[in-house]
Amino acid sequence: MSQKNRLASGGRIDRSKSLRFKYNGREYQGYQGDTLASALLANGVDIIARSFKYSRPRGIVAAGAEEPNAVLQLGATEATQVPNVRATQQELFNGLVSSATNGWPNAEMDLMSYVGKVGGRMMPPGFYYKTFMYPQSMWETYEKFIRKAAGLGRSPLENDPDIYDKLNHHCDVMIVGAGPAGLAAALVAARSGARVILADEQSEFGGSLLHSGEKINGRPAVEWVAETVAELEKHPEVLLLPRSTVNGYHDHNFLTIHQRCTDHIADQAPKGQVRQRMHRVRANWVVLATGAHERPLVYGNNDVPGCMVASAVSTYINRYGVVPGNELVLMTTNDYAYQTALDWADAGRKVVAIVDTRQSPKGARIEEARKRGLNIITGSAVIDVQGSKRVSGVQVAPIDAKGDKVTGSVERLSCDTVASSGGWSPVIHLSCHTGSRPEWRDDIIGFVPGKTVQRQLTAGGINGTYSLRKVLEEGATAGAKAAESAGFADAAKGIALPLSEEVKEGPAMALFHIPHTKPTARAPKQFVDLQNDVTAAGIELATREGFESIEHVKRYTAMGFGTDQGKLGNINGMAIAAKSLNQSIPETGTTIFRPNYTPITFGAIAGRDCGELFDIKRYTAMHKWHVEHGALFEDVGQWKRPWYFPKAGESMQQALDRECKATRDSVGILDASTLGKIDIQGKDAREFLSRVYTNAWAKLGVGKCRYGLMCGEDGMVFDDGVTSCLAENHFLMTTTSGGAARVLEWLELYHQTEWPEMEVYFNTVTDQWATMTISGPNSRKLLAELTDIDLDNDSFKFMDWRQGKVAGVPARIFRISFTGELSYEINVQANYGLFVWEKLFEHGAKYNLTPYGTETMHVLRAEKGFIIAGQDTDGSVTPIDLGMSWCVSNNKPFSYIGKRGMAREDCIRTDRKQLVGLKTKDPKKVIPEGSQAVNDPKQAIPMTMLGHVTSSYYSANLGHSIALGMIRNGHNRMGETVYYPQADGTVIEAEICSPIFLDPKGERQNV
Amino acid sequence: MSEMIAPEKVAANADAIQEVARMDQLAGPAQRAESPLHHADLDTIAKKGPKNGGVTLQEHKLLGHLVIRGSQDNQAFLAGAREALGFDLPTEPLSSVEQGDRSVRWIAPDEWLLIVPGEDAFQVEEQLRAAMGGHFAIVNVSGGQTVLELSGPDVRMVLKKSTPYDVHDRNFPVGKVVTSVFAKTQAVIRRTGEDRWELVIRRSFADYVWLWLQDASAEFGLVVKA
Amino acid sequence: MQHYSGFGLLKHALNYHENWQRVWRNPTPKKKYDVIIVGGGGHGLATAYYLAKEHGITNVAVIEKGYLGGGNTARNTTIVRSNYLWDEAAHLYEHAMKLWEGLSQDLNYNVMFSQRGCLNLGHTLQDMRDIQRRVNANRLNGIDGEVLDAKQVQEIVPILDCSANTRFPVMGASWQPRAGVARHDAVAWGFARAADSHGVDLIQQTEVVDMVIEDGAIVGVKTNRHGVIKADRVGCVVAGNSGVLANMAGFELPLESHPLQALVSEPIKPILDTVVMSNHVHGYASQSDKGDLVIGAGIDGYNGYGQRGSYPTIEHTVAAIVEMFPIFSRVRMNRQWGGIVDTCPDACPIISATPVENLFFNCGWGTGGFKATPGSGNVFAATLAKGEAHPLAKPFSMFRFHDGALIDEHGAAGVAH
Amino acid sequence: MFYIYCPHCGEHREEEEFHAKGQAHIARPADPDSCSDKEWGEYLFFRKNPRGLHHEMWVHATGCRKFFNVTRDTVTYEIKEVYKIGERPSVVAAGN
Repeated sequence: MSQKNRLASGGRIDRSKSLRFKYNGREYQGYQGDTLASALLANGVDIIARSFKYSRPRGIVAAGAEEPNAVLQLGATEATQVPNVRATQQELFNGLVSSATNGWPNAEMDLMSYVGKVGGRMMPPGFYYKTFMYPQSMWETYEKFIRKAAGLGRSPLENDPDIYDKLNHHCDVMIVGAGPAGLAAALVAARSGARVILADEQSEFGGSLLHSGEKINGRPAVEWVAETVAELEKHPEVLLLPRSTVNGYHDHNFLTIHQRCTDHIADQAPKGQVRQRMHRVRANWVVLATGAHERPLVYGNNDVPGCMVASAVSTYINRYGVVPGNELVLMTTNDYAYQTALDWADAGRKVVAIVDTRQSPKGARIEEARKRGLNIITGSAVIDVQGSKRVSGVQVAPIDAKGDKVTGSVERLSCDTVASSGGWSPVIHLSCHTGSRPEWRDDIIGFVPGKTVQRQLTAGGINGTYSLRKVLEEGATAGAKAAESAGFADAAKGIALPLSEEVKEGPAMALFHIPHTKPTARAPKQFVDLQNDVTAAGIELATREGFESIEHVKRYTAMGFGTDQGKLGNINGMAIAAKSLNQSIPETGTTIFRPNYTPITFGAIAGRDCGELFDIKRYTAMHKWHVEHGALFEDVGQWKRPWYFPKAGESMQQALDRECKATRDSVGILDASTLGKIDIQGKDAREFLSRVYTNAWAKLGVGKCRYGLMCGEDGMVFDDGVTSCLAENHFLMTTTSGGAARVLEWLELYHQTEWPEMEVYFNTVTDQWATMTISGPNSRKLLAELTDIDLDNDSFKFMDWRQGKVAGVPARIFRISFTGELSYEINVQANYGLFVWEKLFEHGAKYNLTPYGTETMHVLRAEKGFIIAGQDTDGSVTPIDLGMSWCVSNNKPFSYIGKRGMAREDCIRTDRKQLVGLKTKDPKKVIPEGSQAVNDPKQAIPMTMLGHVTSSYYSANLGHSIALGMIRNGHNRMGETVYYPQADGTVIEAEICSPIFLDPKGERQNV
Repeated sequence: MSEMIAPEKVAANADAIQEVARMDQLAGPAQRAESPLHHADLDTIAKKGPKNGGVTLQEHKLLGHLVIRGSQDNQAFLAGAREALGFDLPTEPLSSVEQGDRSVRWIAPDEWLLIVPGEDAFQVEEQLRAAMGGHFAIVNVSGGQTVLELSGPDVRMVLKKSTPYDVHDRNFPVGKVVTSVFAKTQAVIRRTGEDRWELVIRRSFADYVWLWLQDASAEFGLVVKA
Repeated sequence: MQHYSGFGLLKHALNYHENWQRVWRNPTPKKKYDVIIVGGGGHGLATAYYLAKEHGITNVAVIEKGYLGGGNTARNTTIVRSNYLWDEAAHLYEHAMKLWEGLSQDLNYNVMFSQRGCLNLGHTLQDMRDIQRRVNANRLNGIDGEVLDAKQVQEIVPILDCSANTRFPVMGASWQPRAGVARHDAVAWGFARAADSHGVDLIQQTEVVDMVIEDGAIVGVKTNRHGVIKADRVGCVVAGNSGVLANMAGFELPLESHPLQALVSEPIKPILDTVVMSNHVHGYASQSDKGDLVIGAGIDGYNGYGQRGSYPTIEHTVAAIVEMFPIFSRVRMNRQWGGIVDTCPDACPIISATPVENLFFNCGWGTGGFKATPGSGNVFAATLAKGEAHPLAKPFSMFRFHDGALIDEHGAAGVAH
Repeated sequence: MFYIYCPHCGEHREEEEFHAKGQAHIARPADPDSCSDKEWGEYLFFRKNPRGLHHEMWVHATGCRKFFNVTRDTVTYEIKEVYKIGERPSVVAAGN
């Protein structure tokens, strides 16, 4: 099919570069410089969608971000599918593949439209809420059908092959929109030397100047645009971002810009190139020069393909060399739109009539139209459109001066295109994002940005300023003010304002909804929000039903909730609601826009923070060894910790049994480097420890270690670990692996805010030390082969630490034990970690030195009844609940953190849940962790639960299962039986016992 | 250099209780030391990888890193630092001083990061301790972090991808040092030359930073220097 | 009240929908009411409805400073579930769940409660322990729940990335089949319409600017548009603004109001039939009947009444969604917004008497209020009617923050929802 | 996203470097043991939570690790003042 609507010349397209593309399986041609929409229009494609609710055929109505209908599916392959691409914003490229998103079998011949035609009347706003209720059980069946109609485009089913990126920026002046106001602002700001970012959603800078045909400094405006852009490109501190939408304006002048780097060639882009980039901008000052969107009028059957916004028609003609029809009827409430009729006539096609809703309009453009002999019908309106898949004619009727009713007889005019203009709505979206409420202005018939606390200026159309001369002036002034305020004095000096002629315009009429001879409810459908099929009748119905707040109206009718966010419809909808409620628009409310200005790809927001880089993997110095020795890993916070080291053919349980036995029988080794470590220096270090731990620290001698529990002010355990006295004023604290950062911040909080007079410094040394724990009866023998330290039990006792060398590397060795065995925790500077680890294995072979991971560590410590904070505690457990009153000192002079909390009424109840040991009646049966205890498993549901199993394992050393768990009043129920009902209906019986299953006297660690 | 002070010995000396534990953590050449990026084998990449690109990465490994803590109101501390180092600790926020093979970075009003050749760490620590008075702390973190140097015309772009901090000339002159967000972790970022920047990162995060830098500089070409 | 039905709809269609009744009146307030409910969100309206329906107290006003259901009711991600950990919370939310299950019929208003099930994913061993613990507790409390392994999760949600090479592979999930989503606005409107039909006065665009307290007891509220309106009892159900009203009454609450953000994608063809939540990766999503992916973001750390939060929170959430559902990378985010959530230190609500006699508060629902709407209203209505806490509400007294009997639901409430 | 002046680093930094730490100026009771449960509970949990001017604590977590105070409007999110721990605010809400 030839490009029947393409003009032979004119526009900014390159007719020498022909591009082939597909829409709904058919091949078409367009030119470089086209959008998908202009190319479709050039080819005479009328129907590009079926409407959401009524399945009515829809065509392209606008030329930019405000387009509600032309929302297409894009992509040549499954992986490069993009749902919901706005054809008016998609640049055409060779090989583009697109299709309509609704309609069966296709948008052209949609069978659902019969349902829409017949059932449409059954679907007023809120009809879902009024029906599908009975019987109750049927809703999910009804819903299946409702869901069939959901959605526009579809998600790809394959993973995204493209990459996305983020860039952070700081600038003095951020200018949003590169139309006349934005360019003028940028020019002035740039010349001051300020750091300027200028972003525009379109592929070219210039905004309305690209199609308006206006003049600046006596020459075509596009020449001024080219010169200005050329100069801006030369300024080193200016960043120009075309194809970049400022989608969000956040607090303290933070803006996000969505740049489409390869969307204009989409799946034809070379591999490895960034598809889209988010710019995160912190601006000192912001200039919003976002312009305005033309409002269509609301009239009967105004959704028939061929009904368009007036300025869009001009844009297609002047920018793309496309006349989207043959015979035009223009309906307008204002002078400016006459330009569309003039452009249409200039393109050599027939202007059937200009229907002006005003009784006696006067202005320069009107004069021009009259001069050209165009048929102007004043005091009238297009009240209805004829045609189904394309406009075939209109009904024109005289209306009263207020536009409330039809006052005379209806005349039919034949035409194929209806352009309408109800005036302009400033693009205030961004200014709303930071919480500023727009203000209504009667003189411009629109909302403008309201008060703001941001360092924000506005220029041009966003202020309701539409004369080019004034737009340029406002732009230059805003650019100068922004630069000056950002510290570039005299920015305004010597700037020659670009000049443009003033065009005389008469006043516009505040008209939104065209009356019909019938009441709205009985008139042909008059669409307000095309994407959501919201009609004037729907809005009136909503207000009649009592939805009087504009927010209610919007929610009840879904107006403005589409992907266009009501850019065309919202103001019309508000006006209709206001009229129906007999109040003014500002009384009815305002319209608050949220980010995004236009939709933003999830991938772009995620940037590189997905896949391998989704979250940090922290490794210890010995990680490589673990990998090479077949470890499986457990995620502990961000750490990758060896979980267990299975040998070929071993099950997990077999590996654990082997690791556990080897440790208890000979010697095992654990990489404990992930434990948090905090270096504490200062003369008040000891006192500080006394305040943050629940137990006593006053008498811990140099060379000694002690276990400590840390509570919040509420008395609940939140971390634990061993702290060693390195010297009188020097301690090394260890924390849980996941709790290190939190504990350090906790210590700093108290030091900086409560006790700043205390002389103490805290520094993290988690990463400084590689920590390897050898544990088991042979650990001394093994270590003795490698160290100069006297390991004799009398000189190096349990809970002592010593400094010396291990394998020739300076080391601190802590004789502490989390397994209950004779244990040494060797700390060396992490650079030597792997070296020492390997030396231990060189010497350890004869002792069957066995590496073990977190799982074996858990079993071994559970055999001893040692808790793991975060597993056996959950933020609701006091040290007393844990049976660890031995670790609570109430004789300390200072009321340490947690002491008062523990003494609250609920915390001293005797029937609290308490940590106990659990021994199953069937020794082989391991109670699943998380099982809930009951006294009587036969009781009715809901059962009275006593507490859950926190840790549970099979102990190869003991030959039976062991568990720790919370039991209400458990400390007083030793020897009693509790029951654990399982999901499969079985019940596991267990006896409450001491949590210390092995070596209750602690002899093994003292040998 | 490898003298060790066992706690016993100190405790036994009742007249001068050793207030803090001192320890030369360095072993001899027979004991293999591995920097945090050892596993990435940057040397091989340097040999076999690309020689041209917009970003050059070099790990300055196994240096001596000392965290120095003290109050700027404590003259004995400041004067001691001057005496031991031969220059003042920079008290201007976000500034750094580099003299010879020693460099010190302002981290916080009471915290500095001193980097010296690896073998000097203990000696410098001892000198500082000897010279400083009042309440202060020194912590050897040489094993816990490493220094990455990024250079080349596109480093600034890589930084802009990685940190929300403003790395523009006007805000980040040579010599300035900031601790900020770096990708999902953090780094002490110092500008050491026109197109040269230094990152100090923590050991356990080093592999992540290495992955990140490879990814972020891919479009400019990454050259690894041994 | 005009009865809604498919037949009625047809009848009205023949009359061009010109004869629909108002859903609620727009009354001038009386001088005095038996009960004033401050706050016309879902919870407040439900309270009014149950006061009238179950306790016969119809001389009730709901005073709303904006429009009905315009706060968090209109801003949440509409998830309904009852799989809470602790007995107290589980019983309360399950009470709500049972009411949800007949709500459309009870209100004669289709709230579109769709029990499409909810998965709470586990990615670490501790996650799985927590899931086991919670599901076991749920089952013994009579709440449906199952623990699934990764393979079963994959069967329910084929588009979820359950592969082993993700940063935090899916190890399993808890599954509550009765959980689901509901149409948030309809919940507020349905309760409002039903309450109005019982004679409750719904007073919109009216802000309470002070509390009238005499001898330690509340006797009325002062409003900006209608002066003082008296009442025997006052119940405040104002979510994020609870602290402001408490301050008017002269006390503080154990609450902080934080921004909580949410976002939706553009509408896409149905592809996600259940609710999928992950505490660890920190994202959750469902798909609405319109086709939008409805996604909740995390809570911002600072206090905020601005109904907006910080952008990095959105970035983290979206990254989590892309991590969980890599195929959504090319789908686009349409809108984002924020609510003001009143968070309690233990992530459980306050349904409570206060230091002021006859003044009651229902607040602190934090990120989890929507799912409780009917239950919350139901027990608060009983509390207001009797002047003492409903048995299910008893554990949720604000005074638990004095004696320490907290109900720590941070695990179950881990991500905002 | 906020842009917060760190009084220790002497310049504005992105919010990503900070953690919000709740209401400022909550002093730990000098003698916790003599507090009633009510007093202790109020110290622990009860907060002003104002709509409007709020004095709150932040920590420059990814930076100098120092805590400091911020006076911020919780509706507009405007930061009115930043001051160090131990200092008193000069911008306060009427009636405070």
